[in-house]
Amino acid sequence: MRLRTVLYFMRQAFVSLSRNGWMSILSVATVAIALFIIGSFFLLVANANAIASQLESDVRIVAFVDVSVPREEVLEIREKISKDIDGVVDVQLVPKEEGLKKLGERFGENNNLITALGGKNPLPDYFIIRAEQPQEVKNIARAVDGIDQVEKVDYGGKVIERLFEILRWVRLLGWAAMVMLTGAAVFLISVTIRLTVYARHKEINIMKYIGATDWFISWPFFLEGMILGLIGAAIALGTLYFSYVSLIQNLTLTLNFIPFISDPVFLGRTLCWLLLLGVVVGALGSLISVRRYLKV
Amino acid sequence: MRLRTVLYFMRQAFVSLSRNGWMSILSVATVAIALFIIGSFFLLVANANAIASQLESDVRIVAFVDVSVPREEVLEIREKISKDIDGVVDVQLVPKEEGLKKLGERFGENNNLITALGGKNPLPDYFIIRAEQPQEVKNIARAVDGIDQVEKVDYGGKVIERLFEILRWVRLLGWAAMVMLTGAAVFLISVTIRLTVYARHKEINIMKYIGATDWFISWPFFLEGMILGLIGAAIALGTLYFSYVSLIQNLTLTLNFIPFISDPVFLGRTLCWLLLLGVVVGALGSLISVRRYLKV
Amino acid sequence: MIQLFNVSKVYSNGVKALSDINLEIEKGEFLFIVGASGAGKSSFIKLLIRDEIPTKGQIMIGGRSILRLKRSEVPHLRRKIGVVFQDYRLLENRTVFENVSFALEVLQCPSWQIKPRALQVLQMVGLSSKCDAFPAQLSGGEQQRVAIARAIINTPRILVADEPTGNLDPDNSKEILKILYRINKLGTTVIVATHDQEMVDSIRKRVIALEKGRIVRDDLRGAYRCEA
Amino acid sequence: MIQLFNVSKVYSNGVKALSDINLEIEKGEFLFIVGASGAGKSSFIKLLIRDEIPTKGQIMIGGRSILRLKRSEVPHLRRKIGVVFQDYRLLENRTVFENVSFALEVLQCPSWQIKPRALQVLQMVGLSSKCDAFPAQLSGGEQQRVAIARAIINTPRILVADEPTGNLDPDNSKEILKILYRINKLGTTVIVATHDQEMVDSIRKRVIALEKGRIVRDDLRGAYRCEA
Ligand SMILES: Nc1ncnc2c1ncn2[C@@H]1O[C@H](COP(=O)(O)OP(=O)(O)OP(=O)(O)O)[C@@H](O)[C@H]1O
Ligand SMILES: Nc1ncnc2c1ncn2[C@@H]1O[C@H](COP(=O)(O)OP(=O)(O)OP(=O)(O)O)[C@@H](O)[C@H]1O
Ligand SMILES: [Mg+2]
Ligand SMILES: [Mg+2]
Repeated sequence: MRLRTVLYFMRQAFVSLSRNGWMSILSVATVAIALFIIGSFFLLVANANAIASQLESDVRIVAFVDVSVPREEVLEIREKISKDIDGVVDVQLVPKEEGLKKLGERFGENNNLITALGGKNPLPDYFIIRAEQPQEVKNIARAVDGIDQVEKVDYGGKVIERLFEILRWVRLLGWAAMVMLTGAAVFLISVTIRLTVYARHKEINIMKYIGATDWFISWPFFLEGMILGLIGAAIALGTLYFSYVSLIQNLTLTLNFIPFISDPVFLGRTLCWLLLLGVVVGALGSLISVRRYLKV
Repeated sequence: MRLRTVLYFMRQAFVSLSRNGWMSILSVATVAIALFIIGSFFLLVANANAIASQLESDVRIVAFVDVSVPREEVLEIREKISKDIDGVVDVQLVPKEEGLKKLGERFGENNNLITALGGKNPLPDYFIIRAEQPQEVKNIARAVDGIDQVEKVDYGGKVIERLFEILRWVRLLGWAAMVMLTGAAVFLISVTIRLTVYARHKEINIMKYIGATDWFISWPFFLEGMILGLIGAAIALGTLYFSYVSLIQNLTLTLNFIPFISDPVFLGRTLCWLLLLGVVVGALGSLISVRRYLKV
Repeated sequence: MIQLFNVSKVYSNGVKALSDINLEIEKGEFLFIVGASGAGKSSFIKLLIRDEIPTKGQIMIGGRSILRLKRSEVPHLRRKIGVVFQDYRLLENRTVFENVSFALEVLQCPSWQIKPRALQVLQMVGLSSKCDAFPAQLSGGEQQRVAIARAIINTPRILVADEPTGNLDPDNSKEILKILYRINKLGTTVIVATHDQEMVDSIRKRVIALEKGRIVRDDLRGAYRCEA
Repeated sequence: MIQLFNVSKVYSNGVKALSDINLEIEKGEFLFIVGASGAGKSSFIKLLIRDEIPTKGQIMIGGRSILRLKRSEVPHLRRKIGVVFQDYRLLENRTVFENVSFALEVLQCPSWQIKPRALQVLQMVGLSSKCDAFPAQLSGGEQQRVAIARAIINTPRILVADEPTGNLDPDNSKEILKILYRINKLGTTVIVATHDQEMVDSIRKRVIALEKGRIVRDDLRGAYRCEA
């Protein structure tokens, strides 16, 4: 393609954008809205995922050792758990003394629990075990329970299973919604573009009658769609970025315990993908719509 | 308006829908997609709200009575709390005997706790108080703490405040998103309709040149928009209804502890509103777009 | 019936289409407007049907100023005037029959009146066989005749035809002229803008010649060319 | 140069527009096609530029069958043929200048060649002052002349004009005929479908008369009417 032709196409694209003023504006707005919706939903799902992972990683197993087992043996068991059982990240020992102290605290400061117990501590030592993967919790619990000296294993059981169930669904539905929304947005953008092209289908026909080749007619539309997509995406992403950042700032003030995503690399990559999506949908949408009217 | 005119308009609307075949299909699809998105988001928010309310209503205050207070006085305090303090729904007494039993259970079945304690129970009686409104929990806790015989009040404090904070944001963002999505959907539908009307703006002009009044031109478009909106909404709502019902059925299998909304009255009302929204946006969108081209 | 006082029209891009037109057209008159391409014939017609508003001057039809009409009154003005547009202005999405009957639909005529009348005018212009065709399926001359049929269907009080025979062969043109003449005989004021020398010369009627937006000739029994 | 063998065209709605056309047009010929409204003149022209495909028969241009052209070759055929469409087919979103120069843009001419040439042809048809107007801002005759300017700008080997003077006054028509004649003298084959009796009769060239889709007359130095 000659430079002169490229320049001609570029000029045509811009001239056409400005002469079809309000239509261009509507198309840009459609692209912007669609991408903004996809983008916010993507960030929502990403954050939900991040929070979910964090919750999952908090999963612990509590294993009570038989009251009669001496402290040295307890320490050995600890070694055994952290070495022999797969997927264990960390084993923490809570000695019975500490357990009693905590129990005492629960009854208020001026309690007479220890005196009441006659100086004898009825509580067992216990371990707090952290698993690498939440899915491994069940297996680890079973393995720990298999150790002779361990009297009872507690790992949240039902609650954790519920949590996993919820998380599984949240992810599934989140991704399903993402895919659907993206599909819908692409469809809506392409409808808008198709209709704007339709409004000019007579022009396209006339060009063909004058001897213009398909690609000669298509290129300015292609560029036009690309510019539309680019502008729409830029608006969407600018808005999205600033509203997300300020929202996160507000949220972390009050919800500082939740780990919201504010990684600039992740955000940058997300925005780039959305920009690309906008440009590609705009350009291809235009091109495909034009092709429909080239058959004369 | 004469019957004959009404019939003429109806016929024109249907003829025009079929002659503008693919455009009608695109418009219907746009309406359907937009309403499906609004609808699913509305159901999401409604369910989140319902779950949140349920969580909130679970909020309890635990008040420990001084160990030395005799049982009769404890019962009097219970009366006082449930009568004199505003917002209290229910006060449940957990006697010290029961507390000891629970503690014993915690140490395993074959424990020797009671023996170890020498038959003397060091635990206090305590109340479990349920508040009517989660916001009242703090005030109730303070009031209960003000009672002389109450030694200590426990109400989840930080955790509950966090929960409230999260719920407040979820609701705020949920509604903001709802409003935005509805706005966006209405905009997208009206863009589509505007473009389809634009494709026929010459027809509208010509009708005016032949002496047709504004309302004579507008009515068939109005009806057409209404039919488009109706069909689109019907498709959206049918899809939404069946996918929601089957989703809920699947979810309740695994997540039966979450109270999903399956109230047919609520669902019916929601779907009716969405249908109305579709019809109104379709009809008004058409009408407004036509009006733009009537000025000749 | 129609009076123009000092009418001028300057388009928004600065083109002066009409300057200082003073004209009176009697009820029942048959009037030709002739002039070179771009002389202002169509602009004159556009002013009559309030398609364009004059930059200056006053236009009265039936004793009423059409410039002072409210928006809602414009359709009623246009129903009184049957117009054959130079570019036909047919409804592309409607068949020939629907296009022609549309002018009666807007009057909310009962349909038992519309159908026979539409078939009658289509017969007059020789298009009975094309009832169900869409405009895009017609030849240029056929489209023009549909436009003529539509303009005369409701026997308007004023009939304005802009170049009604531009795409018609001499025989068809004569046929159309006969129709216009017959309608005129029934009392309709007929105004025809045309380049068709033969047509103008064949019936000696009033001829107004425009040149660069000005009236340069107004002969009561005139010809296409100046006969000086 | 152009040969038609047994060409028939039946439109999808069953209308027989052309039947059994056999015709040979020499390089450099000047040919009128006459006939009543709906006789099939435009259909004939549409077949030549492959706007429509004949139902039967064969069409050769320059020794090649245009029916066997690949989709991608059609534009090259059309560039060789300058066409004035009966309905002008101007690009509404482009100015007069852009409309005219478009025929050179598709050939990817350098712009220093396009501009003077476009101004030159606009001068020829008398529209130098309307360069920046959009088609909607032109009178009917002016639009027609833009269409003519566009058809002749790239001095095509074949020039086809469908009713090129339908909206032009006799003086402008004569001017256009002169232009067509001059182009013909330079070697271009010119085919004009027309109703303009005066034009056909003023230069005695080959005349083909169509009637209901059939050739009923083919005179080498003919007139609009049969001279028997
Ligand atoms: N909408 C418009 N905007 C700007 N200029 C216009 C517009 N319509 C017409 N003109 C210009 O006004 C002048 C008169 O135009 P008009 O259409 O009245 O001519 P006409 O006599 O009908 O010519 P023709 O016989 O070619 O149809 C022309 O120079 C034309 O370019
Ligand atoms: N696309 C089409 N579909 C169906 N019928 C058509 C189509 N185009 C033309 N016709 C019919 O074919 C016949 C010939 O049409 P054509 O346009 O060739 O006539 P013409 O000689 O150009 O007439 P005119 O002088 O009025 O332009 C007419 O009866 C017309 O109604
Ligand atoms: Mg005119
Ligand atoms: Mg024709």
